[in-house]
Amino acid sequence: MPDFAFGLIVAITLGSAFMVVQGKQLLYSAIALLFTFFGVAGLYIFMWADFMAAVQIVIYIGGILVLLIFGIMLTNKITSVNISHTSLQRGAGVLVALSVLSFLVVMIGRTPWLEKTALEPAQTVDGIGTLLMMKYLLPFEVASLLLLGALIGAAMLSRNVD
Amino acid sequence: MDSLQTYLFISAILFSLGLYGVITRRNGIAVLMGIELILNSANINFIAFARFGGMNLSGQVFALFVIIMAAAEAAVALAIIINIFNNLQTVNIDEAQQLKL
Amino acid sequence: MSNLQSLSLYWPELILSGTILLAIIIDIFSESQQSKKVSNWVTLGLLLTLIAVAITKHSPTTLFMDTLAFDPFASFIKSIVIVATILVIVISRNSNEFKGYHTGEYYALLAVMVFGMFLMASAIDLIMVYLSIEVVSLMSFILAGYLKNNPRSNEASLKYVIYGAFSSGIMLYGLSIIFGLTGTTNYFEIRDAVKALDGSADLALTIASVFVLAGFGYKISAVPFHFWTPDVYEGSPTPITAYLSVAPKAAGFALMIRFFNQVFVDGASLSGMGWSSTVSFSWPQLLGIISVITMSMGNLVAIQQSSVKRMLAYSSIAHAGYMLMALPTTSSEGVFGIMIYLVMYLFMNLGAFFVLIYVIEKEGGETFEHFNGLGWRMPIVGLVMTIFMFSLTGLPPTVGFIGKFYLFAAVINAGPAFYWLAFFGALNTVVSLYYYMRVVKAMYLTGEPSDVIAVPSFSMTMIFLLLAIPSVFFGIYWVPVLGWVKESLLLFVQAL
Amino acid sequence: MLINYALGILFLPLLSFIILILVGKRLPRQGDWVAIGSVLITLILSLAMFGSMLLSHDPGFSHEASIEWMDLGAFRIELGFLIDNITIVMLLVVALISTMTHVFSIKYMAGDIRYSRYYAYLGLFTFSMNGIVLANNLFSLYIFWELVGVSSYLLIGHWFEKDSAADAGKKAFLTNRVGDIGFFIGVMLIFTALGTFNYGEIFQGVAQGDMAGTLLTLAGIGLFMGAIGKSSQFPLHIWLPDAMEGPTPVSALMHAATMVAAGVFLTVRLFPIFTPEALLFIAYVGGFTAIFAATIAITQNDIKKVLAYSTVSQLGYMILAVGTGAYIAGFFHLVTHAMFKACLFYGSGSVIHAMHHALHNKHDHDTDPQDMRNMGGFKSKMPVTYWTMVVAALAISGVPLFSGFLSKDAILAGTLAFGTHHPQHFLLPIFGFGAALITAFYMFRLIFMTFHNEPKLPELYDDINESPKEMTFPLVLLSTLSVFIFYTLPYFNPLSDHGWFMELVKAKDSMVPGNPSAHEIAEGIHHSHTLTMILSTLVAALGIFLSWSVYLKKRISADAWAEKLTPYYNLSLNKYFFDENYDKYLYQPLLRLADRISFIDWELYDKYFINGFGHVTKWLSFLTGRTDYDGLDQTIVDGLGRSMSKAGSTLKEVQTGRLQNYMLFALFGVVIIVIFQSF
Amino acid sequence: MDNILSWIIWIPIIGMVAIGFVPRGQQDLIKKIAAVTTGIQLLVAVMIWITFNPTDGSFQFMERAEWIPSLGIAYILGIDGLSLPMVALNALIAFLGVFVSWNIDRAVKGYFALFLLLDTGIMGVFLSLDFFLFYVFWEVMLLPMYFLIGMWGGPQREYAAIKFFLYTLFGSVLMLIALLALYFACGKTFDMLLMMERAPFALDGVVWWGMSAIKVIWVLLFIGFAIKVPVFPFHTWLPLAHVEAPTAISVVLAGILLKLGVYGMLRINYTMLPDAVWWFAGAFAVLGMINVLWGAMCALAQKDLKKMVAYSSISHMGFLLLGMAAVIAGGAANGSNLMAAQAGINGAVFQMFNHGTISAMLFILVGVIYDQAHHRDIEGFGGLAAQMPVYSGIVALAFFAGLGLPGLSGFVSEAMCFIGAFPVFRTIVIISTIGILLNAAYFLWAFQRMFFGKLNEKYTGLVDINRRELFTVVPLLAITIFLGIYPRPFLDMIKETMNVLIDQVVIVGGIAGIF
Repeated sequence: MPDFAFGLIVAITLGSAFMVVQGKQLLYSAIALLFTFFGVAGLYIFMWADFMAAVQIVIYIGGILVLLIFGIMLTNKITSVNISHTSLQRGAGVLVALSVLSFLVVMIGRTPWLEKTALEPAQTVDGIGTLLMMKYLLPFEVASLLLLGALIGAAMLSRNVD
Repeated sequence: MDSLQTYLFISAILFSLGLYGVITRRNGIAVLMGIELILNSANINFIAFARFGGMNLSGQVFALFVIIMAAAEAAVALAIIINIFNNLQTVNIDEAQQLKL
Repeated sequence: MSNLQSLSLYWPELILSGTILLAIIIDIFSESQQSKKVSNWVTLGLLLTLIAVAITKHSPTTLFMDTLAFDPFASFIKSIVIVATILVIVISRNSNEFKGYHTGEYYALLAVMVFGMFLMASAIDLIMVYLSIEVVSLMSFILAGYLKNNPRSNEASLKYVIYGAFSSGIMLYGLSIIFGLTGTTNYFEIRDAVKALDGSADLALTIASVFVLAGFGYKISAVPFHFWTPDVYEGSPTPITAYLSVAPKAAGFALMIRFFNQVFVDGASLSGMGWSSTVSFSWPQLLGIISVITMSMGNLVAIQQSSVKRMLAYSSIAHAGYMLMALPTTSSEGVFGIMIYLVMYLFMNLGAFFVLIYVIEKEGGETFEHFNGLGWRMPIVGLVMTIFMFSLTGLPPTVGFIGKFYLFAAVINAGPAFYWLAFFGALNTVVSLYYYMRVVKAMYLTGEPSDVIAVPSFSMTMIFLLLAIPSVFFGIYWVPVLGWVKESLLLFVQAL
Repeated sequence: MLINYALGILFLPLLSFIILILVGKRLPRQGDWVAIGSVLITLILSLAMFGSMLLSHDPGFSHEASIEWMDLGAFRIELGFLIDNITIVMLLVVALISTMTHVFSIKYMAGDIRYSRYYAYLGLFTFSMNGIVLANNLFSLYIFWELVGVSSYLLIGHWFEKDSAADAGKKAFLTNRVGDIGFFIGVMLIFTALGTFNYGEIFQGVAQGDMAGTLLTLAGIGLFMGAIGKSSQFPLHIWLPDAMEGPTPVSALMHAATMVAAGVFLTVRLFPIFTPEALLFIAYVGGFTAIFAATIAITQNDIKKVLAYSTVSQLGYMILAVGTGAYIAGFFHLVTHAMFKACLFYGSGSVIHAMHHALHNKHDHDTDPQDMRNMGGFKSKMPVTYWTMVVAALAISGVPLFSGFLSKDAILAGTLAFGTHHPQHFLLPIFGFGAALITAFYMFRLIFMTFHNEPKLPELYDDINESPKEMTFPLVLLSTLSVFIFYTLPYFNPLSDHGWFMELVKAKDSMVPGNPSAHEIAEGIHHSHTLTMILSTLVAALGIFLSWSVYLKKRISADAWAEKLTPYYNLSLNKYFFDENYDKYLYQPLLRLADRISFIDWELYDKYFINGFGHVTKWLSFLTGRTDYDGLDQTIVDGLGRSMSKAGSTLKEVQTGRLQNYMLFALFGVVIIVIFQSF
Repeated sequence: MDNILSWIIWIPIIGMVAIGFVPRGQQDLIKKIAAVTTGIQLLVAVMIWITFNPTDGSFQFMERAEWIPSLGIAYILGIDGLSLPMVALNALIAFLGVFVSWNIDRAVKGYFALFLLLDTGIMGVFLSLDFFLFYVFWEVMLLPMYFLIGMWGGPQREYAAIKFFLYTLFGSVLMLIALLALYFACGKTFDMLLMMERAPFALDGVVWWGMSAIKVIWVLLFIGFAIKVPVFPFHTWLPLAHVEAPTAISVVLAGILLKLGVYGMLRINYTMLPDAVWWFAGAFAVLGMINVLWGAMCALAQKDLKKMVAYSSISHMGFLLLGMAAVIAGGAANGSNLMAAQAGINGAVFQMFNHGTISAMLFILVGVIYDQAHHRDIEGFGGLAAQMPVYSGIVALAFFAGLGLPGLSGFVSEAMCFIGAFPVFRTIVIISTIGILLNAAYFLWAFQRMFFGKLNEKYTGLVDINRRELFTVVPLLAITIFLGIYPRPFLDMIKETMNVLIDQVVIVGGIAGIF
């Protein structure tokens, strides 16, 4: 059963991801992306990362994907039903992507990854929180600065001409 | 089934798909989607390494920062794309080619 | 050091953050469009930060639980960044490219970017590395597209953002591999873990480092990750182009120096003890080849540009190649050479761009034709531009020569295995002469002596002289620079 | 004392040169008196030296003095004088002929636009010639050797408005340089082996065997190359006839009496170091030149050309003498030849002067005043010239009682002795006697054509007048000096080749081990002396007789013979086409080669190779730029077909600034780097 | 009288600054300042010449000041018998050059400022004893040269200027690499005196990629210097640069700049890498031969007088290379023929000086006719000897000097070079002697075509050489004649230094081992 669920999630993730990059219509791509994000969140859960799964859903689906769809809408006339978009240099794309993939596959198989067994924690939030407050305090603060800057910048850019 | 390598393979495929998308898609927003795939694949890696490296939460924190950053980046990128749409009436990246030799 | 203790050494950044926040607030409440107030405040804040950087002295250590290094090297890079930023702010105020835009955010964003570069200069943790690069990148994207009514500026920022996100995505994947191999994000721990790896991890290490290099290389525009550079440089507002060609590059080099000298090397190298690689793949050779390709590509393509701005963009790629030449030597001489070069490059490259800004403003264009006869019409501008061009070529007695001299010295000192690098560097110098001289040729050889002589405004003249005089003076007597760099050549490294 | 004289002799003419070249035009009479004065003093000093030589009566007399010209520690060059009997005799000859020339030129060159410069150059020449004579080492000899060439160049080109004169000057200089290169190589060979330039030290070194065998032979031949050039020996004889473009007094001075004799003088000076092989080479060159030039002289119609080829032939004689070992005989002939040949040239100058005058009066600018076919019957109009020339012609023909007989006889005896001693070299005496026969023939052909018969151009005839005193005085003096008596004193035997000359100027032994000693050579000569006398007298008589019957009595028709022997006649008339062949096979190819090399240098090497680097750089630059922008997309990715069709569209379309290409390339870069690093 | 060498270097800079303050429109004042400056420099040079101690072969008037101590860079000046004649020559040519430039009327201020800067650069190269300083001066020369050719030159001036610049920069960057390699090999010092002591031993036996380090450095340095000489096949910048440059600059180019290459080889290659001299001498000789013949053949084919003179420079430089090759005659392997070594090396230095005066003279004379006729086509003249007697007389002398006529200085040095090289490179020298003939051929031919024959109708209006032009030529002519007649005053000045140099090559190079 978990195997089946895992397989399903993997299938959804990769299948939808394929749709994202291959889909003929932009909106379909966006919707496929939604499934990918969900799939990834599912994988996170399989990897005992409950908090991260939640973050994935909240930020990616709630934030980024919505942003993207807004973007699609803002840059196209609503009336045009199928906002099609074409691709270019596919051959080269396939070539490069496949060669990168093959390297990665070889690498994954061959490399002695650092593996340690651990028990599944009840939850990860307190661990993450501790880390953020202790070891990664500064990155945490920097992230806020980053968001501030991005906010100002994005606002500046999308503000009507002044 | 539930091994590190499995997740890594999934992430590798996702990464390659992302690369493919970034390279081949004409529409700027679609390209951004490809980039999101890449970031997600990296995140899967981090979390997988965290899980199989003895529940090392640093990986999850890393992924958290990536997600935050992705959000900020998406916001900026979309602002720029909308700007360019306002000026050029297109979001196809290959049509933005005034700057050249 | 613990987080709380770290604050005592972190007040330059605190001043900077204060500056940013105040700048935003001032901007919100300011009425005028040109926001002189904001720029004044940011300049002041940066000056304060500079002073703070200069007077914060402590033996090299790490801050914030090993996420940042505190050492003179970081302070050095920070100072360069601040100086460059202040100069760019001053020139931005004098540039008419921003007419019609609200520039309050511009200065605030610059300050944020400075903060990002501060982090880049001292990051020793992978998360910090990633975040700092992203901060700088995001701000650059916005600044490159600041002229939002200008399609060229839009296009530059679009290309920049996508290329940047793409590169950092690849880098991120590489970082994840490193994390997977070592289970940590800290440089020193990574180094120790990598040392313990056997040969079977080589492929992973290779892929990881190449992926990481994609991110770093993009920051310093090294081939083959440089492609964004010319387009972005051409489309961006010229002050930003000037800025991008200097400050993030310095920070990028700092990042690379730390990464390669701490992660892949046993750490003894920077104390002049000679080095031994902790990994078996030949990354010095890789960097060497990238360096040669970068400088050659930059120079070769620069030759055929008709726009001086684009030419300078390519030339900045070439200069990155020169600096990269000293990185594989993994010696303190190499780092020393890069540092000296960064200082020298600051003067000459900013100088060249500033003249360009002035010419765009006065002549209405940026091609070589717009420089025709400039030396006769505006003797001062012509003279300083000539100095900058000679300097960029690397001819004595200008700073460019001194910079190159130290780079070559570092390479030669590293032994015969690196001589080919010096040889290519030398050949490239000759090639570069051709296009730099084209500017000089346009300014003096084309065109006739004119009776009407234009003199730039006092402030512009001062800026020019501020850059031109050191460009010559330090070319003749560079002991002050040398002293400063020497003091700063102290990285926090943890030797094995 | 002698050294002071020598200094005076050397530098007075130089002083005159400097004065005249700087301020000559502003002096009264354009300063000719400066030149004449200086050369007169030189003559007096020479005479004084000569007198002291006669009085001291010491054949072995030799006096050397030198200064350190260069001293680098090990490498040193000294310049100095060597004064011995040969020097003194030669100095006297130079001074005498030079003085005569100066005097003769007063009227001959009167009215010339560059009168003072002419005298200046004469001074330069006299200086350099005296330098050659006085030199005690090869280096200083070489210096003056070249300076003589320059003064020759300047004087031949004196009337440079005429292209032929300018050409001739250049030709003389360059042809001489060819010889000089050989000379210089010889000098270097000797210096390398012996470490000195000084004659005495060289002789000593050779005697000690420090230099021997092939090297010495080569050095000897190299040095002799200089003589070939300067003395106009085959195959570098081509310049001398052309040099007749110069003023006739110059021809008399330089191209007959002194400068061209410098080569002979050199071989005489250096005789002790020539190996047998080198000497043989010298002998053949000289002998062949003697007969070869003589055959050309027969057919020439230009009075000066005849004399020029005759000079070449006589110089060949002298060289032949050196080659056969009778080098003192050669030197003797040099002295006697200087007198009568100068006399002949002055005579021809006198004739030309008269012709010129006459033509000028008739406003005839087309007729060649030097062509003998335009002359005839001048005997009565110009008696002094006629008689002096006859004396000189008799002398050169080797008729007894005249000086030429003495010297020629000595040479022929040497040749004959050599021939009998080495029967395989039988050609050498044949060359000698054959040349003697032809010489007599063409000299009298000249006399007869010019002075006898009916005038060819009667309308000019009335205007032909004897030349003024300034011109006839040298003629008289020199023809007087062509009489035997001046050389046989204190003996009065017209058949004796003894006399003060042979007493005082003694042959030195060769320093090359194995060469016959001077005594042995003298013995041989003595044996064949009588036979030679008879033979040479006969030969001379025969030549004169033939000439008499062809040109005066017209018993034999010259034209008919010329008709019969047309090919040979043409060969001779055209100087065996040497100039043409040199031009065709040497100069033109050289110039073409120069053009070709220049073309290669500039149009190929520089344009394509050096600039090629620039082009390659630009091309690379273009290519890099291309790949940077569209590269793979257009060429690899989308295939050739598309790029072909795209190439037709605008350039703008081709050079996209496509972002995604950039990313693709970056990825390719990553892939390549990974492959490169891992495998 | 302390720091006399510094004075002689920096005097022109003072003049340059003074010119900078001259108000616009006062062209005569500018020229006068330049003349006075170079005049003072000439006087200083004369003073040095007089007070120089010829019996001492080492450096004199040494000056030493710290510059960049951490790098081992110091401001060291010194003069010996090798640099003395070059300094004197430079002072003279610069002084005359000002007068040659008198009729410059375009951007006078810039011209003379750059001219004086060039002067300083050249002087600095000859006097610096610190390799870094040497290099800086070496490069500093390029900049004014670029402008002087590019702004005041002929129709193709831009091309000529950039070509010159690229060519020489190519050489100097190679030199820079060699310089750095030597720097590290010699224990991080740029002090040439120390480098001369240490380099021959420090690099002994060092192998880089299968090649001897000494050879590699030698070749790098050689290329750098050979371009300046110029040695075939690095010579093609020269005709172009000469033809396009204004007269005074051609004069400086031919008179001094070409000597820098030779000077560099003797000063650096010969002293620091003496054992490679043995290895390279043969190539020197062969290159010398090619230079002699190639230059002469090209000169023979030229129609442009200036280009012909330019190629003749190439030919003359070939003689010099032969002389330089001769130094190995002093070694035991070649019979310890010290005579030949001395003759060759002294001859080479003497030839440097003589070619400096003679070619300068030739270029000035070309300029004189060009100023009037506005072309330099040899065929386009004819019969000028009658029209311009003084001029043609001087040209004749100059040409004779060029073709190596005894009595003029060129002969002495050429003969010395030949005599020196002969014992070792017999065949090469013999072939090279053809150059003597070819030199005579093109000079005389050109002279004939220009000055002999009927006067070209076009040129009846030409006037003879004027006083100013005479003033520029006569000193050079006087030197040429004087040294041709009595070379000793010159050779005595240099011979001790040359002996030191020969010792360095023969003894030190001999110890360090022959390849």
